[in-house]
Amino acid sequence: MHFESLLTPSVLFFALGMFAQLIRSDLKLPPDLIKSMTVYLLLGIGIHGGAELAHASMLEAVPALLAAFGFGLLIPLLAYWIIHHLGKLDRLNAVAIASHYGSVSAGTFLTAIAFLEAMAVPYEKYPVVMLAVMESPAILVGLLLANWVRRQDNPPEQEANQHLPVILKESFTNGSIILLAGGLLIGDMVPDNNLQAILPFFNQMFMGILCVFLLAMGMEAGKKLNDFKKAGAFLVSFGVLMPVLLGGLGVLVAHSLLGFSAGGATLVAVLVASASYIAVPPAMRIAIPEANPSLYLTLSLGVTFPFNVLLGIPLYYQMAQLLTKG
Amino acid sequence: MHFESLLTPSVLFFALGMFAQLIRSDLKLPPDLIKSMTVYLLLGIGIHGGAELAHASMLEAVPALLAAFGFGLLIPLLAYWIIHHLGKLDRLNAVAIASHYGSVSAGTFLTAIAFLEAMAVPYEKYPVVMLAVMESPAILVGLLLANWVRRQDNPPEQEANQHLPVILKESFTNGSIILLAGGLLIGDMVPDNNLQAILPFFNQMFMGILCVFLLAMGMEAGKKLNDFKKAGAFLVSFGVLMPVLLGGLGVLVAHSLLGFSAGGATLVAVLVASASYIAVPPAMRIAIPEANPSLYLTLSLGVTFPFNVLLGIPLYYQMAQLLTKG
Amino acid sequence: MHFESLLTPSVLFFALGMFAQLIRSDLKLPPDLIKSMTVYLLLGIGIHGGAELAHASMLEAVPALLAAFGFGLLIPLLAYWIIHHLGKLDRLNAVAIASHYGSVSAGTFLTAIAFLEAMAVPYEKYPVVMLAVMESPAILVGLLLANWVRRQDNPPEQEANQHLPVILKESFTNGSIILLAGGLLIGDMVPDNNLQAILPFFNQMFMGILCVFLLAMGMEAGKKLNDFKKAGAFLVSFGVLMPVLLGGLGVLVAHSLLGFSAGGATLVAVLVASASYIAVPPAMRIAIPEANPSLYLTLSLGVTFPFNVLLGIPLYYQMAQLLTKG
Amino acid sequence: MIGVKRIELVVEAIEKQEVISRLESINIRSFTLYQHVGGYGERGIPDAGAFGEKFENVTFVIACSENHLQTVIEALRPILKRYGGMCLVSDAKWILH
Amino acid sequence: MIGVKRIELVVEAIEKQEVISRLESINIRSFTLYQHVGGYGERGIPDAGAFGEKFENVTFVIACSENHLQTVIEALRPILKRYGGMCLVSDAKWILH
Amino acid sequence: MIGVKRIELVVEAIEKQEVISRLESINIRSFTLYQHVGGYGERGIPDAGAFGEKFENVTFVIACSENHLQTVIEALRPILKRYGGMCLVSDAKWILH
Ligand SMILES: Nc1ncnc2c1ncn2[C@@H]1O[C@H](COP(=O)(O)O)[C@@H](O)[C@H]1O
Ligand SMILES: Nc1ncnc2c1ncn2[C@@H]1O[C@H](COP(=O)(O)O)[C@@H](O)[C@H]1O
Ligand SMILES: Nc1ncnc2c1ncn2[C@@H]1O[C@H](COP(=O)(O)O)[C@@H](O)[C@H]1O
Ligand code: NA
Ligand code: NA
Ligand code: NA
Repeated sequence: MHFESLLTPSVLFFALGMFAQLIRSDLKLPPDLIKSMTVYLLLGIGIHGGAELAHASMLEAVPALLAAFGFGLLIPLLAYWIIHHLGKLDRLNAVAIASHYGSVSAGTFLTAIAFLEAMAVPYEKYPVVMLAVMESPAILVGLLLANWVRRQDNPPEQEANQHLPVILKESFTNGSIILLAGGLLIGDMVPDNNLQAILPFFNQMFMGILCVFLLAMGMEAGKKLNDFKKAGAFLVSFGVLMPVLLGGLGVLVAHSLLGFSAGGATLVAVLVASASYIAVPPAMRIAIPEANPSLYLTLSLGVTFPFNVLLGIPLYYQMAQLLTKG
Repeated sequence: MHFESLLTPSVLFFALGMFAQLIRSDLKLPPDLIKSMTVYLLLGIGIHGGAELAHASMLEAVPALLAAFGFGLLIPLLAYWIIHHLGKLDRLNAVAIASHYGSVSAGTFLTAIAFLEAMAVPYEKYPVVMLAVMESPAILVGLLLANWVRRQDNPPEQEANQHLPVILKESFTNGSIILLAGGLLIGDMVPDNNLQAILPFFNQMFMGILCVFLLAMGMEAGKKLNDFKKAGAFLVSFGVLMPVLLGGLGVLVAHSLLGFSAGGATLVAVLVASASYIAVPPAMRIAIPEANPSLYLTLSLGVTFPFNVLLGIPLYYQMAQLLTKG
Repeated sequence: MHFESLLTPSVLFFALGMFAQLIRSDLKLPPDLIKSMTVYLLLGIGIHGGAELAHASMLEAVPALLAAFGFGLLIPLLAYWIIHHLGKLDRLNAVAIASHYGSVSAGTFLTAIAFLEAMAVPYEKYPVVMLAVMESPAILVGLLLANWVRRQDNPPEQEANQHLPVILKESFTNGSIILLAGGLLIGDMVPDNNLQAILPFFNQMFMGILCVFLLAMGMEAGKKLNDFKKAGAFLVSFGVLMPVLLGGLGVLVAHSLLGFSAGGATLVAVLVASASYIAVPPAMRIAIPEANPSLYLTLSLGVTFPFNVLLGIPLYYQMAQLLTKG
Repeated sequence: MIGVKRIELVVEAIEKQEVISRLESINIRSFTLYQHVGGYGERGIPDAGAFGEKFENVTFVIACSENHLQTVIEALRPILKRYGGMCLVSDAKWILH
Repeated sequence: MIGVKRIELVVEAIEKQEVISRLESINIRSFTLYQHVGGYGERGIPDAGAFGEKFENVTFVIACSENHLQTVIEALRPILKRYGGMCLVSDAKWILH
Repeated sequence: MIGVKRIELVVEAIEKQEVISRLESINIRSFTLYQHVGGYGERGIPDAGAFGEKFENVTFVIACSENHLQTVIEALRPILKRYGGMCLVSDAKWILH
């Protein structure tokens, strides 16, 4: 598996995008194309998952949902502790970064799906629901942590809280969740024969569009790579080692608590190990204006994202195989 | 049929879009994506219709075309009379609104196609041609009405007419007509085997892309819903009752004069009952700057459009069935 | 073949676009849609070509590559001589125009592919690689020519050279090359069964998306048609006769030196005869600010491009057939 | 550096072509144009949504000499009268090339 | 032509809604809005890439009378304090319709 | 409120990077940038269509102190010389945070 696994089109397109950026090609994909592909992919993965779940019992999903929620709440705390106490980064920047790791990267998740499909590895469908569930709780934790930090530092300040309800509401109704959850519901509710007419678009095109999306994401990651130095050695290592730690944790929980196969465990690992670069950055920008956006954007988009796409996914799959076979 | 008919993906996507807007999600579809989908859908419906018409005699289309033209000329007069005389709205606003109802909404028409396809109801192809024909005449009537109103109110003014030829020319060469008529012609002219290469794109993707389009249109309609109050009780009822009246008229004409089946009559009803929100608003903005755009946009996009998509289409189909069976 | 060949959807869509522009319809395709389609088409043609070449020996490609390189270097010199010495145009404008003809138009190339596919004519795959190779050398020649002209006219000027390395680097790493070469590599490297998942998107949609692209390009060409008069009789004739001359040359070389079939020779002719309107214009704008952009844009986009699409391609194919049969 | 007048005209997008024609008619052929401009004014034109680009504003910035100013304003005034909009004039220095 | 103050406010896009609310709260309902504005300032917010539209700037141009100026500035200052940005005020003449 | 100079520079998009480099070379790191700016000038660069974004204009707005003005202008002048464009300077007040 080792080397050929890198020869899936999706990974190659990602690499092509990074390469184009590194040689400073003038290649540009229209930002609206990237957003459109995101809409398509979230809807597609939702509909596909929903259609599969229609045949399953909703009860079976409960443990997966609880696990997702738990991850969303605990990862930020763990990450905060590591960044602030081990890394000696100031508290508000630590909170902002930590919050990103508690949420998820749909791009990484989709790459993992492409990886499993290319290797013909079967996987459970619940991780798609976990993807939707894990989007927001980490933002909530980030807000509470930031408030707690501020209260420790200063006398209680009124302005700080003022944005809280708005941000919270926004994070639980953000576009990605609507698309994913909407897709899941529609895939679940619509009778199979009514769904047929839309599957050529949402299923057959999926892998091709995912490739173009990953080309774009490779370019985005490549742009951020240049900011490496600003982040410093500790944070860059954090961006690589933290996903490995979290990925291992994910595999463990997926295998032992949820009873998932190697494929499903790989997907859970990717959810746990990936960091958000769509929903969390703007939320943190409003909630913690004191924090430096280039730190959290560089880490999530420039370090952890490419690490996961290029190395993390096969690694988590190896871990999952070891455990499920062992 | 009653409830399941709402379980077509297209209607659910529309509802998802309205829902996202109502809970004020930050979900946004790039405007250029929406325009691109419009281009695709108009071309696709044109090519499809043209290919079907290639097997038919052009003569058979004449009555349908005449009916379309007649509707375009008469509906604005009827609507003007109702709005101004029953609703007591001032004359220029009444003209502007009336003009919208004489034209058509391609989005509603496509939803009706999806509805019929999902229920496996056959339908005539002429309504596609009627869709192209009905786009503009109502704008012409609107311009003439506005001039007549102005002449009654004031001494003849020169400036008022100055824009007339420009607006007319624009309304008869507008983008939607080019795409629809162009698609019809190409579908008609190109030999079947040359057409094969492009059908995977224009046919198989159609329903999927229509769903994403309706998601977007649901959001657009949802945005306008908030302006309900500004429109007032009379206009809102007009926006719901007028389509029912017009839909009934459409079914009647399609059945008795054109001899259409229940499917075809439903499509005609939708043409008659729907109001334009693409071509007519900018034409009225130039022709009648005194009129208030939020009135006509709210009515056509915020009231009549969602009414037709969610309730009108199944209703017209019921009417058509009654009549064709009776 | 004569007339029916014009009845391929791609040519009709191009004509529809020109027609919409000539009657000044307000039809607009979002620029980001056009750029997105370009990305798709370049990737698609690359992947397709790469997958085919995977079965061929790389050695066989060498003569084709050398020919492409040679064309890129020699055409600008020939074109410069004709424009400056026969047409009496000033030297810097002559250089700028000449450079466009040495490079290629991917849009024309794709139309030729559609033409051959519609007529079921087989063709070699090497021209796709030639397409990638011919993008840049003409820019290099243009820069050197411009410098030589400037040195003849003035005492050596420092500023003139300052941009040279930047422009060169940009022209050899420009987006089109990355997409084409990247697609070729991925198509070549990825094992066939891994490629299956992305082919529905990159292959089946190809002809349909090409049609929408040509609709857009017809509009772009139509816009430039109005500038005809500014270009003058000599340049307009040049824009029509030069491609015929170059197309003949291309057919000759492809047949006698490369041993290509009629299909492959047609494609080579199109590469030689077409003029760039994406990569070269901005390069010339920076390199030769003294030259008038409306001259080279009108010629390449408004004259040569539509000539090739509507008449050139069937003509080159006729030439190729004569030669290969003779 | 020479003193010029900086005219900043915000009008609805549908009038773009008419502004350009009116400027040409008084021989003004240099201007800078911003498209997709949002805004809210007296008549509160709503955001017309995805198909609303014809309801957006455009901004023209025109630098002209003091003694041309009056001509330009008179050329533009009918548009402001008919469809509203904003036109600001301020002083600026033009940096010679 | 009457003299007005031209306020040019550049802030991050995420604050767009708050600026509008604050303007409404002091009864300013007319403004011109430029979106997708780039920029670089003290805090050097990076280009956040394809998903970064919430990190872009927006520019508000507000023409108001001299005696409203202070109210507008006081309404906007808290935003500038919290998230930075630029606010320039200059003199202009408003062309009456 | 302190007095500043407002520089408004309109140049072709292909020169964006060079303007930024030149500003950095004189330690100006704050500016506001408008992209996709249209315009028509002496040399009448045509609208280059769908692939013409490199032929569009960009606008830089730079607020700087009066005594920096000359340095900035001298840094920008070579660009104006070579490729044309417009550079306006006006007076403004900067609202302190
Ligand atoms: N006081 C103002 N300040 C800034 N922009 C304005 C002002 N008044 C009007 N505008 C602009 O002019 C457009 C038309 O205004 P109106 O004609 O008042 O509806 C608005 O959409 C704004 O972009
Ligand atoms: N001196 C300046 N000139 C022009 N624009 C500025 C200036 N300073 C700040 N800005 C704008 O204000 C935004 C926020 O600046 P800051 O709060 O300093 O990070 C920047 O992105 C620029 O668009
Ligand atoms: N008088 C003017 N007023 C406003 N903008 C101008 C003026 N002259 C030039 N420009 C802008 O500068 C760009 C380049 O002008 P030019 O170098 O004269 O071709 C034009 O595309 C306009 O955007
Ligand atoms: Na995570
Ligand atoms: Na109607
Ligand atoms: Na060529």
